[in-house]
Amino acid sequence: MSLKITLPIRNTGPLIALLALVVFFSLTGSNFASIANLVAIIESSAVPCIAVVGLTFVIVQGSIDLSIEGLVSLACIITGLFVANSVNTHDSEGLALLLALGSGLVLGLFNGIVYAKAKVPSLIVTLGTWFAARGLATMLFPSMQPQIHDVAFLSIALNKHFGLSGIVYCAALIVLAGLVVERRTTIGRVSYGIGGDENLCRLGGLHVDRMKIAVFVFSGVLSAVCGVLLSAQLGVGSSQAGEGLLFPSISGAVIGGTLLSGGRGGILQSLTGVLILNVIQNGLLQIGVDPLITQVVEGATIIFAVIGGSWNLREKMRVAK
Amino acid sequence: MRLNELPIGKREAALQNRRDLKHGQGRLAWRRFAPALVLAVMLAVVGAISPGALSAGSLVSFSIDAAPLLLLVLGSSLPILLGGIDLSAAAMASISGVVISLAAPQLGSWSIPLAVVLAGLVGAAQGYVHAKYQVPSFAISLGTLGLLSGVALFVTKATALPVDSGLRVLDVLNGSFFGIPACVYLVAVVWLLLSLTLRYLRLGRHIYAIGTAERAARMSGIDSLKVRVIVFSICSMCAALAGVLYVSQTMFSSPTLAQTMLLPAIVGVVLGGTSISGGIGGVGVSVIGGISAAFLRVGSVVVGLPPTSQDLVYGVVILVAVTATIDRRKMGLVK
Amino acid sequence: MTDAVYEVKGLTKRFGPVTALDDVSVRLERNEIVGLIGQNGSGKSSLMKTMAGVQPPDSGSLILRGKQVIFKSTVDAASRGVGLVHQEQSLVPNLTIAENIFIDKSASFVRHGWYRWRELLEAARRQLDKIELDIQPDTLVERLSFGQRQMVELAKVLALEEMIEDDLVIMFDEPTSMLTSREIDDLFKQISRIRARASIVFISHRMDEVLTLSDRVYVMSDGRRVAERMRGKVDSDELYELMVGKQRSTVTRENEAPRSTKPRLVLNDVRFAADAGPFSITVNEGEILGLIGVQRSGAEMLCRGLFGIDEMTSGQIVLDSKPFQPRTPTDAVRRGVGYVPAERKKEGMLAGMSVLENMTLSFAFDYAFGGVVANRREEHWIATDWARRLKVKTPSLHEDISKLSGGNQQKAVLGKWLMGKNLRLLLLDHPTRGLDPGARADLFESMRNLAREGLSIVFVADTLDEVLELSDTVAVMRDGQFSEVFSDISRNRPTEEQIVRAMV
Amino acid sequence: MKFSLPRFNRRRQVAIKRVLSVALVTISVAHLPAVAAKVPGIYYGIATESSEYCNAQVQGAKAVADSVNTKLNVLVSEFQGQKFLQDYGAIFSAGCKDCVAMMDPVSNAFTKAIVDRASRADAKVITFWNRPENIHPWDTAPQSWVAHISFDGVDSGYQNGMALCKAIDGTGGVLVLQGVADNPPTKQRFAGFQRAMKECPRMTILDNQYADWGQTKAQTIVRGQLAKYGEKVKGVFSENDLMALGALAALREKGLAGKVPVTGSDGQSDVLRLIKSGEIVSTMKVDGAALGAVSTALAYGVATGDIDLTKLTHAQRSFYLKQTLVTKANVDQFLDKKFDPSQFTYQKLKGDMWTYSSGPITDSATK
Repeated sequence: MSLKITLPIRNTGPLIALLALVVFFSLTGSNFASIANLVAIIESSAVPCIAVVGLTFVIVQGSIDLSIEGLVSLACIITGLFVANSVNTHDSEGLALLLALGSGLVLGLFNGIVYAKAKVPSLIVTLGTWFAARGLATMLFPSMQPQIHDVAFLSIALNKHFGLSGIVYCAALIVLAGLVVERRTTIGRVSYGIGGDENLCRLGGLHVDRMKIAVFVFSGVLSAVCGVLLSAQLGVGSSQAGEGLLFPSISGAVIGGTLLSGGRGGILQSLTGVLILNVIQNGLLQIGVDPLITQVVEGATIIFAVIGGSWNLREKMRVAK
Repeated sequence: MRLNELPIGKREAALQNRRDLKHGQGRLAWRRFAPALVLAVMLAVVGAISPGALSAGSLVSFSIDAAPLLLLVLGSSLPILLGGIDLSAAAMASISGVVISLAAPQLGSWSIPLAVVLAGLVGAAQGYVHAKYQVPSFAISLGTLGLLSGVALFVTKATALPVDSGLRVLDVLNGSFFGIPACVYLVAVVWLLLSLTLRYLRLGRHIYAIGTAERAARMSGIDSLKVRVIVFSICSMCAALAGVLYVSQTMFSSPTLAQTMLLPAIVGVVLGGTSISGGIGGVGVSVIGGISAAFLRVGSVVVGLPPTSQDLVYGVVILVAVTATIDRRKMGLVK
Repeated sequence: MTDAVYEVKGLTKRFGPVTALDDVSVRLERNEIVGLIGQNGSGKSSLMKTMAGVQPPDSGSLILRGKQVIFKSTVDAASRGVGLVHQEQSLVPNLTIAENIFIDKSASFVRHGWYRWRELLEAARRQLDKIELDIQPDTLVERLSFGQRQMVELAKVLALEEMIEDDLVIMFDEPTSMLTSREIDDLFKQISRIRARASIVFISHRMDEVLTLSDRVYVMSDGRRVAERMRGKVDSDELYELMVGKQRSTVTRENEAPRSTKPRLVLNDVRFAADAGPFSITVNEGEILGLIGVQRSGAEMLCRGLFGIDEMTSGQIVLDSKPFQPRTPTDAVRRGVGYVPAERKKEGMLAGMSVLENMTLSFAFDYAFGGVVANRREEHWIATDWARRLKVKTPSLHEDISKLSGGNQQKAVLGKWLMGKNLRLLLLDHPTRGLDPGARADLFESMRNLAREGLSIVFVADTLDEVLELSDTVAVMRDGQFSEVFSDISRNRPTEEQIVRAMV
Repeated sequence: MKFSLPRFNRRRQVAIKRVLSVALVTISVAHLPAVAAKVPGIYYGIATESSEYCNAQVQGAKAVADSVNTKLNVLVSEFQGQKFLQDYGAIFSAGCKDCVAMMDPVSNAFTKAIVDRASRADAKVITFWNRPENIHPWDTAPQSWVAHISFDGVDSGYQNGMALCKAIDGTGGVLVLQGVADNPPTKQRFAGFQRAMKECPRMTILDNQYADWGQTKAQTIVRGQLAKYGEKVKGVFSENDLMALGALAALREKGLAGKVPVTGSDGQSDVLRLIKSGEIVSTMKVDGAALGAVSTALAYGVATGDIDLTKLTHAQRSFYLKQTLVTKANVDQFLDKKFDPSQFTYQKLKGDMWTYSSGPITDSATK
């Protein structure tokens, strides 16, 4: 029943677009459909998926969080510096996780408070935090890139269970948790309310500001998680790990049907979007187009994907910003 | 349609209008100057630390550097006024540069209008798809962004092409009149045209109306499809002009020439006090925001900030500036 | 006089310079229905909001069941059995009915932020059954019709029944202003049902409703309580005088000179997308065509179709003896057709923009230099003139339109169209919704004048009074068609019964 | 600054206070040393501070700067040519006669523009890596474009290619990871690799992608390619170390690390360690410190007049620095190599500036 409530039956466009892409690539790409490749796609999608879960809540509320890249990089370099590594003598996963996730939490909290209390557009707040976090990450970077030696930690990415790395399972777990939050908790449901009509929610006596802060914290922490996992995946602490994660996440959400105007879409839609993007990238690799036109095809596909995705939403007098 | 003789005279109405304006807007007055104030503070701080940065010479060179960014800012502020956004502007600037360098050998100076017109067409197409198929401008322009930068890479085989400086127009742009670089005049003209459009032409009114409440605007007979097409095409043409300036500076075109100007442009628009949600702001202020955005970055270098702290300062200053200056009353809900 | 359930003493509320409530005292006995009447801006709504905890009073005291109370929020008020059925609806569009019903209640099935959907939905189901509303409680509110939403509003308040043992206090803020007669009947049924265990305050513009329903009537006028009347001891004209301050404009109208017979708008078997039609009718220059019917009877569709919002599927329209095929509102406006929508806030006005900007939106460039460059002085002049003529009450034309009262907003929207130099046809969809009698009278007067000037008007009426008072021709609608057309009614006026029979 | 504006509320005061406090910090930063300096300033531009190679350059440059007790200002491009164009533009135009500037213009497109501005300000500038082949220091801005220094990308590509060839016993398909498409080093190193392929005919390119010098992107790409080619992948040729690490991470996931040879370029210390452990075959060690030191010393010398620009040959104004291919054989001598400022003093370098050179840049190379 709860499914029926929260899955908007109206907009299955993105899903169809995704399937279409998969079919297309399976037919054209020699071994796109091979298990190995699907695993590859899943592995590459895992981290963006985590990021987009947090982002979705923010977007559903009608705001935006640009600080992802910064937070990811920060968390990644922090992890690299505090687990056993090649540049210093630290060796404590606990401390590393604490500091990494802590950084995400603090900056997320900062985002939320400045946005909700000081009434600064989230776009600006998070833009600021983005650069600030990036600055911090560079400050933390030692003279050389820290190599992670902590085997136990690296095993998150390296040990395979049923062919999938721990990262994928983390992602799956987080997505499930996200879905539960989205559908069965006040934060999740009220986020939709806020996206729909904030004033009414206030009138209804809901703690709107708290909810706003909460989702930004959520997003911040999840970004940090991405950072930690990336450091495990790369085996190093990188202060640029986050680069190029923001736009895929946002576009994923948008393509999937989570409208930036808020109140629409949800985690599943966003995931669809992220998958669409990853499938395109991987698929183009598989059918082996000239690397120089990859971008062209990607761009074109995004356009058609969104058109196809919002096709059945079209109606006279509809407003799409 | 007249019911009977007018009960109020023109002059009387005008006078009343003046009174109303004084009475009504006075309270908001300082808000309009807030972005300028921010800029002033920056200038003051930088000037205090390294006076050389405000010497005529450096201002000239700064204005040359800022000019293309300003064009991007001016262009981008229109879609944002509509409540949308155009992420493809920077890429459009790059590819226009490429077009120029490719067409220059045959067309000479005519390659520049060609580039601008082409950009206009692409922009129009983008606006059309966006409005006609009701796709969020964010998504569609994201696609265009990829498309354009891809094409740019492909046609140039990913190399920086020299622009043989036979292009008289570029030479003119590089020159200067009365000690002020030519490109500054170009920006000024574009700025003037756009502000006048917003204030005195149908288009301008319609942009604000759509940005405020599109549904109601359409119900008042506004053709939002047309408006969007025009707006996005103008935005792209501004971007193309920015590309021209970039080329004129470097005498090279590279598929990634202006790539990194996407964010600064948007930051500029916002620093100028234009609200992301649309309907509030204008190019008049955007230009100031653009200058601030450009100056902030250069300034932090000139005053000798350690590079590690530059990103930090950049972020913090933007945050503080906007927090201090945005007009919350007019924005209603802050998203 | 002994056991007042809810009593307010010396209530005062200011918004900046404006005094919304000025030392108002009201009492509410057990199981009593108290009517509250007054013009827009007379303080009715602020009184209710204050009583329901939407806003705290500046001074004065609220005494609930003998104890003085201070409501922190509507939720707080609700938890003590004081509920308000809002005038502007309080439902969050993209949440489910169930959630909306319990959004402001600390209900057991949303504990520690965790939802228990099944229980929630069952509870909601019960509420909906109470008001015989047969919709799945997990439908999103945005999919509901206006009337249905109003009903959900009611359910939302009725849900208090289960939660509170004591008597409830339920307040209705103009619940009927946008309902069809049938929906109103349902509503009244509910009200009389719940009065068994609730005391009720009831606001309405419609004197008759108030008089039939309430045991006692308070009259408000600019922030003060100017009169109290017991049932039976009331003379509606006197009340009317108290609240409006002038005599009621009589519905009977003097015979007017026969108008030009030049056809302005001719419809020929016209059908519109949302299966409305076929419509065949002719509207002459300066003729007022009044459409009336129950909700969904197609009157709105006809207007929206003529304005190019709903697609025209067959037939042909002739406007000023030229074929007319509106695909978008833009086409319609270009041909001099204007439309005043029912949902003023969403479609009529641009909230956040000034009155001037709103009024000059469509036709400013009729006055522009060469039709291209705006002539700001001229348009301001014309706008000022119309604002005056339509009696738009605003501190200045540069005031944000959303700060005006409903009536003045409506006038401004009307003014937007009247700015047009060659406006031929004006479509008004429920123009009097949420207007107080004064504003309503002004609006009608201007409409009549405009018609006299040769403008043709098609309007969707809320009540019989309206059509009979205003129209030259009355078209009664039923299931998307004209069920009957009474023409030239200023001479041979149909009886209410005739019209109603054609409606249902 | 007008502090008495109408309705000037607290928040804004706070805001301005913050701005000022930032200002004060910067003042203190800006006025640190600058004692008895012979040149107005030394401005060294690097791509990013989160790169070992870049930091090494700064070390080298700093060593020289300290030896002539002049403050070294570091600029960062974040891989944005525009940024350098503006930043240096601002510095030059703020009055910069005879000040010293070294930078990698990020892309050919910006080289000439930056040089022009330098010459307008009569500053002394040295460029790295990116130079359009049709312009040279001596013909474009003889007085202020002191030199263009680079590392031989073709050679790097060639030697790594051969190393890879050896590692796969001369036969098999390899994956190629290129940098940012329009960077000269990208093309040069690839050209070098192709030359290696000529000499190693049975080594073929399975797939060739641009990973934009990035670790994460390289990992994603290689992951996909492994899925596509599986066993067929015999080796990975990566144009820099970061991408090599990314590729390695992808290989690890498949448990192929060490089995499928990977080559890099730059000589990051962590890559060196991996070479020792055998997971990476080879990398081209470029001596960032030397680059920083030599360029700074050369420009400084010219600025102070110790070196007469007009007497310098073309080979001395456009040359490669020495680089060495690191393989398991010689890795140890690099591993425990500590940076020693004393060998990078201006006085030391002034004499034998070009011993670090490995010869002039031939125009065909920068194609």
